[in-house]
Amino acid sequence: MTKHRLFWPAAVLVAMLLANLLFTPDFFAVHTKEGHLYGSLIDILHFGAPLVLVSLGMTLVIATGGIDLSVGSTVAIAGALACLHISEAADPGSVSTVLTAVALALAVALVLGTVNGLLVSRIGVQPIVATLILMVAGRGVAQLITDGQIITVTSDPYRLIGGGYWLTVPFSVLLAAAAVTLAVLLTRSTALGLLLESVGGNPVASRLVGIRAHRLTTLVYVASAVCAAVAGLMISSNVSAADGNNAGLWIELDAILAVVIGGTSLNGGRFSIGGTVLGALVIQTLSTTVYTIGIPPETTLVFKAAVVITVCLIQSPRFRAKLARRRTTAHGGRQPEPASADLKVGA
Amino acid sequence: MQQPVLEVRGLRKEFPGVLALDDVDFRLFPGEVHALMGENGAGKSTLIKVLTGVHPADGGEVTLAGRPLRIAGPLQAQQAGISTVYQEVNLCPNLSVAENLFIGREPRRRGLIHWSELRRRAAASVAALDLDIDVTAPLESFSIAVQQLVAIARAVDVEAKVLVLDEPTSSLDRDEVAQLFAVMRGLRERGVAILFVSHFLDQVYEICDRMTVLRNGRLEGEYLTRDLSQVQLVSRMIGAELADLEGLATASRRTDRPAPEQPFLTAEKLGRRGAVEPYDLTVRPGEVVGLAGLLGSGRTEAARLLFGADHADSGTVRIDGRPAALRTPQAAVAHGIAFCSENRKSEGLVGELTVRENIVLALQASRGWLRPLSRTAQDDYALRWIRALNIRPGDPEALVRNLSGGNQQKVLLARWLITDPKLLILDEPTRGIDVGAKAEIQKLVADLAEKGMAVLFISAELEEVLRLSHRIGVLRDHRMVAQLANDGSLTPEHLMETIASGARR
Amino acid sequence: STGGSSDGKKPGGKLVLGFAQVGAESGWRTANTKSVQEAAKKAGVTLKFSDAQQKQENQIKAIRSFIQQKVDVIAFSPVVESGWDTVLKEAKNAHIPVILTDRAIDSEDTSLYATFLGSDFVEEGKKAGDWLVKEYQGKPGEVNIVQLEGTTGSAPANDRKSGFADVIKGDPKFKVVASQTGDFTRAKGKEVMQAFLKAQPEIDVLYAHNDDMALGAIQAIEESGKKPGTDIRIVSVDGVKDAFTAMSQGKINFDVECNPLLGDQLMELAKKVKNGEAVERRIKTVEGTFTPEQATAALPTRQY
Amino acid sequence: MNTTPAARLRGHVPLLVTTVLLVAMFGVGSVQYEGFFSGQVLLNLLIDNAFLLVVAVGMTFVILTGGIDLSVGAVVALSTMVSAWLVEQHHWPILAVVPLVLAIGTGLGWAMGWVVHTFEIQPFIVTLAGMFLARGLCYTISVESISITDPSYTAMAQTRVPLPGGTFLSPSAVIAVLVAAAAFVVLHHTRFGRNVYALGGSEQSALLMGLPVARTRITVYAISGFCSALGGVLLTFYMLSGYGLHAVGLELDAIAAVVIGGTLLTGGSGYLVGTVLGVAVLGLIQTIISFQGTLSSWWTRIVIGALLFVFIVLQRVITAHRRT
Ligand SMILES: Nc1ncnc2c1ncn2[C@@H]1O[C@H](COP(=O)(O)OP(=O)(O)OP(=O)(O)O)[C@@H](O)[C@H]1O
Ligand SMILES: Nc1ncnc2c1ncn2[C@@H]1O[C@H](COP(=O)(O)OP(=O)(O)OP(=O)(O)O)[C@@H](O)[C@H]1O
Ligand SMILES: [Mg+2]
Ligand SMILES: [Mg+2]
Repeated sequence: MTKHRLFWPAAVLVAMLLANLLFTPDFFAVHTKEGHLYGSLIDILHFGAPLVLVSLGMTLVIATGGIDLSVGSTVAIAGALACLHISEAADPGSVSTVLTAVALALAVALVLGTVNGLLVSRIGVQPIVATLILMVAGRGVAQLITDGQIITVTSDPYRLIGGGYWLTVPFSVLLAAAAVTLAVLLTRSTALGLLLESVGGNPVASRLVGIRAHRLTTLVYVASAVCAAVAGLMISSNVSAADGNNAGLWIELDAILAVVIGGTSLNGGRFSIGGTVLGALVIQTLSTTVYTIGIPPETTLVFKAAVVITVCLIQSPRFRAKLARRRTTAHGGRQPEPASADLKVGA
Repeated sequence: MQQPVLEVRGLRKEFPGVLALDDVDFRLFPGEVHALMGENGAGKSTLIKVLTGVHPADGGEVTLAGRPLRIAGPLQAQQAGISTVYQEVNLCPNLSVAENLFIGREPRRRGLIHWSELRRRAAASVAALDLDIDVTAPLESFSIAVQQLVAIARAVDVEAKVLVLDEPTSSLDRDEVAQLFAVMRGLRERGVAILFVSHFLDQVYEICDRMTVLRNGRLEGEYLTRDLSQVQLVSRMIGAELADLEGLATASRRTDRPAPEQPFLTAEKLGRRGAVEPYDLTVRPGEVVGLAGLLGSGRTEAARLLFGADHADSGTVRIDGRPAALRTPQAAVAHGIAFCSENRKSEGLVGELTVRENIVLALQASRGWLRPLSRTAQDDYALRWIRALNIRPGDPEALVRNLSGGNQQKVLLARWLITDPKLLILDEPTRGIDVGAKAEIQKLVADLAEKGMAVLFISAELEEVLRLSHRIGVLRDHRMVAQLANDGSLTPEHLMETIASGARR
Repeated sequence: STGGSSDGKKPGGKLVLGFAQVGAESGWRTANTKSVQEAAKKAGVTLKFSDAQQKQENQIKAIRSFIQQKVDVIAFSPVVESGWDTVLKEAKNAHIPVILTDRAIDSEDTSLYATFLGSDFVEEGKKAGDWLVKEYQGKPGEVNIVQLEGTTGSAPANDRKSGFADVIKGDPKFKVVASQTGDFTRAKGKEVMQAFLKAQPEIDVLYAHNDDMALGAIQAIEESGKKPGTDIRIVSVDGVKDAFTAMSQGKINFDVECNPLLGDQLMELAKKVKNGEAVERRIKTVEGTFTPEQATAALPTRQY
Repeated sequence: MNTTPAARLRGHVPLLVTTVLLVAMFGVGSVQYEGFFSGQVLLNLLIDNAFLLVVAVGMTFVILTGGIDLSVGAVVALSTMVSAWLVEQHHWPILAVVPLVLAIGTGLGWAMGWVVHTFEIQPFIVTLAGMFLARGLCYTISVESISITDPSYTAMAQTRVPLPGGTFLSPSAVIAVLVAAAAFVVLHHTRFGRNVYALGGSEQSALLMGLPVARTRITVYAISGFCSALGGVLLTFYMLSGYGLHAVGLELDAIAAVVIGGTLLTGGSGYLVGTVLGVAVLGLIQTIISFQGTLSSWWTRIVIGALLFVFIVLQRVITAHRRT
């Protein structure tokens, strides 16, 4: 049971939710209001959805041993483009307008992702710099699109994407769920997952078995960009406004954190989408916790630091091993530590 | 008699799911060369890793020169006077040869590293193994064999009570081995105790005074070399009837069926600057072509060109008579070429993945990600080859990283065998593989050729090359100097001469 | 130091103004930038503009390069109040007058800048508080306030918080039951308000440090089935167009203006200080407060 | 292919290319903008980026071992905050404050390194937590910015080290140069330095070769912490203020500088000189931007990105070309 890859992330999530229960007794209460589900848990899912999406893309990138810092900017650009198009359209309310807006955003995301991908795979720029470029410039582009202002749109079909409900469930949650399912299917019921893990695990060997590493690498950056774009649409649609300056600011850090909490190594190789989803939810729960139990803003960061480090410790097998040993041999003759090699060095 | 310098009693080591060492006793006397024998996965490397503190023991005690020994890690082991060459080359590819030799104990002047002195001593210590290489070049630019020699040079350079060599000769050829043995004898004279692991029985019998045999992590027995014939030794190792094995080990595997005229692959003036000079080569279906040469002679390089692993900057390749551009491995694979690298660790296996995944990887790659092998198909392949090559542990879901060296090599072979290629390039395929399995693999290669597969066979072990190949290309200083037809007359000695003299035809 | 001494003394005696902007972190800021740029065009001033992307280092660098380019006047909106003495001394030594816009600096040496043109965040906080006090005058019972703070540590957040607090601490019935940062953004404003609505049984008043957060919060309130402006009364700062629209729908009860359009005033001052005319050391930008009625009236003419 | 000069060249091509591109960039700037081509502009690069240089130097150590340190920006901020707080509120003398601040930084770094090593948690998260912690501590001291009027600090800030040709440097710049020099010696000429490379090349091998992996790993984070703290001190001189929002995103600048300098994020390969060049690149871009002086806010960002793009791509393409 505790052996399972997802056990610890899940445990952490549950623990945090329960912690909330102590402070707000009706934290788990979910009832319907205005014909849709309403409650803290729903909020966590609702606001977590964009992060889940971004982290999803990030997981694939990280699986290949890369990293994508540009997602935040992509989020901003996508939202800005869509809102600009809608706000300038003749009838913002019409479905067709919204669809073209969405298409527009996704198309641009495709381009951005491809640029990242080619920089990394073909030109061989290190992922972190390659995507840093877009991280910096992209923010500017987003502001250029919104002209530095906040574009407010009033369009019910657009509102649906991030703020609306479908069958009483937040539409964004359904969207995220769909994306996750798709990703799982793509990676696990095709060979994509295996090939990605191979490329991330040993690029040289992967090349020598004839895996098209270049193509795969490009692909994951595109995927990441698209996920980010959809997240961008959600975020802007949720507040029916595009904020080129602040939308998706620092979301890349949260996403990477989610991936790592989910048990995927930044060195690439094995990845776990399920873990990532849990990780993202953990992070969202964390911020919700901060609001609900009213941690003063100036100590929020310290609190977060504490939580993050605890989470990581709990997840670290060596920490648990040490704890266990403390408990068993309370203060007996300390036998040699499992030389860290024991875990690291395999022939 | 004098007391052992190193003594192990009741040593136990358990890995999740595997009991690698079970109540093993072991003694090592000063001034002896002691062989540690056993099949792949018997527990030799584990014993060594436990002795040197890489893995903590789960039970038993170790005494060094009479005093009980507590070792927390390789550092302490070195300080205690145990110098080790581990099975896989464990050096830093990014550092220069010189640094790899001396890192951690660099000569210093006024607190700073004395570079010129360092280089001087480095050059000296590789010369001692008469290896002539530029010690300032990064280690990664050298072949696996050179790297292995560097690792040995590093180990023998320090003043040690005990020297541990885990399969140091797996990819060395005669000269290097001879050189190494000379060094080992010198150390033995000086009273150093040497623990030697190898799957080459001849080598063992040449250098070792005493041997300890492990089987499945249990102690089989300790013998004086002279008391035990090779045949007996093998039966001790595998605990099986010899009859069926003796057959394998000796009989020639060469099929004397004439190969068809139409070659599968023809290389003309194929070459790459700095790696291998332009050479011609044809391989016919059903034909085994061997490549022989000293280490660093360019065999691997030559082979890599045929697989598109390196860009050829001159020459052409024709496949089935039609010109083919082998720019990338994909292209080569698409043409039905398979390349089994000599460097399983860095160019072969993906340690994070399971045995099953590693086995199907090449096949899957050639099918593309949209046509996945069904899980059942994967399991079939995995299990079939685990049985065929007797990979241990037999669990397809075990992480390859955790397999023993030889078993890893088998996984690498299986990966390419399932793709059932038209041309199979094997670079040191039997590296680190035990006697029984080696015979199996040789038989396998022969049978595949029998069935019409073209094979390019590279091995540092001349006998092996001779036994299997119809024709043998000889390389020297990165140049193809001769191609000899292997009618029965060709002997290792003759081959050595050609290599040495570099006679052109 | 070298660097063609001609550059400052431009042909045609046009005045060269170096303006070091904080960044473009909000719509307000952009409006501010725009107004400066347009005003410069109108007033025939050559504007050297530099954007610091919220980094004081960059702003200092920008000012340095202005000094090197020998501009006539330097104007800038400090990212932070503190830490300007060094570079301003350099400007002083180069005899380049400096005008602060939008935010003050807390240097003892007042000779470092000619004048400070801008709004007073503490004052804004006070105004918001005053309205609240008036609003609940004579009404008995507790008033539960939730506060959406700006970016933690930023000057407007600090000042608007303290100004507001100063006023309401006079009367014990005002209770700030929850106060979290919404980073001045709508998305955060909405997210935080959602949480407040769940965690706080009773919310009477929302005080947001800027309109964007208020607008985000309004959506949250609506989704929770309450009516913004009536069930929960909302007071906010800035006075951007969207906020006025919301006010005209009665969703915001009171808005304290924080006027970004100080371009024309700035150009005036720049010319004055260039010609060595005396100017007041502290010039407040004309800033009003808006009730829904006033807002509805002002809406059509609102530019940002 | 393995002959010494070739190997040497292979190692240095990236550095050469970077240098050439850097010069080219400066040349373009000089013809573009009046007053750009002056010694002082170059020196200002150093003066304005002294703290970044110091931080990047520390980051180089960490990245060479294959790790990463996200906490640097926050530690810088914390250092400015602590300095300002002690100097202004408690009137400590500079000679007491600076050592304390350095100690705090080093301690934080050491702690992070210790956690990374002993519990095998990925450095990314550990240092991210460190980042949260350090920033958080700033706010617990004060959310306001504290400006420094202490004469010794203002002296450090305003002293000018005159150089020939009427140009000058700031004490901070000098310190930064010294730090870089020291780091160079340590990395390339001491056992510890080489262990850093070995660890980055292959941790497993380093372990099996009996290198002090634990000590090395923990020390590099301590060094990075120290450099961040020192960077913080320099920034305090530069800004004469302590503030929790100082140096936001500095970690990215530092990492970018290191990587642009040709150090591999995977560890084991890179040069300290490269890092210095990397810092110069970022600084030069910023200088060009401020000389340009007509860019709107967003164009500023886009242009920075574009310049970075051009630079990186040229760097890669030329280098790759030389290789084959
Ligand atoms: N880190 C590990 N985790 C789990 N199992 C391991 C690990 N290392 C070794 N084993 C197992 O222990 C057994 C002994 O391995 P070992 O490497 O000692 O074999 P060996 O005698 O060296 O074989 P070879 O001749 O192929 O090198 C094998 O079954 C192997 O799978
Ligand atoms: N003096 C030398 N001895 C051995 N190898 C050398 C020497 N000089 C260079 N090398 C390197 O060793 C490699 C030899 O190439 P290659 O591995 O193809 O030869 P090989 O015959 O396969 O040797 P091995 O038997 O070690 O695999 C080349 O990369 C070359 O750079
Ligand atoms: Mg072994
Ligand atoms: Mg070879």
